[in-house]
Amino acid sequence: MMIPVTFWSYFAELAGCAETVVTVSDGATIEVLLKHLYTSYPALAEMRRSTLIAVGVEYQDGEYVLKAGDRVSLFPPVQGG
Amino acid sequence: MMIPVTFWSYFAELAGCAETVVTVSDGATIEVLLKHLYTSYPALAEMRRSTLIAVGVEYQDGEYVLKAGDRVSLFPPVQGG
Amino acid sequence: MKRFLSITHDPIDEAGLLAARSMSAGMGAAVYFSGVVRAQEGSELIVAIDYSCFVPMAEHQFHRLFDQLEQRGSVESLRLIHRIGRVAVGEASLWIEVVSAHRGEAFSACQWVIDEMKRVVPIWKKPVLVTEKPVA
Amino acid sequence: MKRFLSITHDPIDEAGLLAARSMSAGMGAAVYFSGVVRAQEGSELIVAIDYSCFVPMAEHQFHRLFDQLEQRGSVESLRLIHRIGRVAVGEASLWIEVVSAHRGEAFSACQWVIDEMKRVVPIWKKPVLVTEKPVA
Repeated sequence: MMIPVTFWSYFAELAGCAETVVTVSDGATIEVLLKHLYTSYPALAEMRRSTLIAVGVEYQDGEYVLKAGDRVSLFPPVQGG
Repeated sequence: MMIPVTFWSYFAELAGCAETVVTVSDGATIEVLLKHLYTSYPALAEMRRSTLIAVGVEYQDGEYVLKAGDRVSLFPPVQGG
Repeated sequence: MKRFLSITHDPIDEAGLLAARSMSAGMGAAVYFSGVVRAQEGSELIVAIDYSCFVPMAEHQFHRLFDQLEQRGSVESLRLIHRIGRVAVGEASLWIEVVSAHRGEAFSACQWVIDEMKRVVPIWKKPVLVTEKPVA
Repeated sequence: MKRFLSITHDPIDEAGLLAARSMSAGMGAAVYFSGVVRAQEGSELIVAIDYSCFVPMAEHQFHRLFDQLEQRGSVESLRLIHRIGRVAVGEASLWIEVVSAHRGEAFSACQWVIDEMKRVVPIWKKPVLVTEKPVA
């Protein structure tokens, strides 16, 4: 299953790109996807405690089971206003 | 000592006039002035628990000692806004 | 603290007040409140409220409140307009603007001024009921 | 509840928003908040803030907040404009208006929306320092 991942705000600078695609097996959780990601983007791994995760337009946590068609977003704490 | 007294809001309707003058002896307090007033205007006496008192533009209470030149105002709770 | 106070029979010109707003570069928040006469006062339908005011005392008490706010030191500007006389349903009787560095201060100062005003500023309301004849 | 949401690169036209305001006869309070970019961000002097936004998610999250507010039942209208892209010092990045029957509800709803926005709506700030060269 190929899951597109978008990095927002300075996470894109830390990753060196704004988007990537991660291949995970069926039934994989976000936790699993993050493990893959953090291997490729160690600078993001350092931010894991202050990382927000969304699938589509909803917040999700590590236990969320990914489905085909899901789009994942990773970003730092929001700062509107 | 002649002390002018103004009634504001519906206190003027209860009194039947917007202004009066009360004669009190030197050293009289507002308490004394009110006693005179309430004899002349019994409808105001019934409102005494919800009466605010000012001398000039400052709030005062019954213990305030009146001076020549003081102008007293009596009014119900305020309702700005 | 910059302050502007007006107790007036004229309609409140919100657009004009907005156009006259000034904020220095350190200020991050402006909070406005517009209080409008509602069609209902308690259980009765009304067409307007007649506001009466002991003007010199009202001005003095407003400025005492502004003095207290100034001592807090966090508000750059406060503008307050209270309309008196007959104010029709749907028209504003009160407009307040507070400019401050941060929104928390601006919100709390604005609400504080309204609360204190309702405690100490000598202004009174008399509802004009639907059944009453208009005053010419 | 009437709602208007705009996430936009355009300057916030407060006067136009004010002119478009509507309040029904039962409403007594309008509370506005205008959030303006300050010359200082932390300890650094800045000339602007670049706001970035994950727009579809931001819109969705704003509407979730508005849904929650609507369930309280006390707000007649909520209008919110958040500017994105480069916003210069002294310009508004955020404008909110809440119309309600009573001022307590209007003040609390307005502050609640700002607090919740800062928790869940994906918008980020990047200060533009005084020393940086302008972006053409």
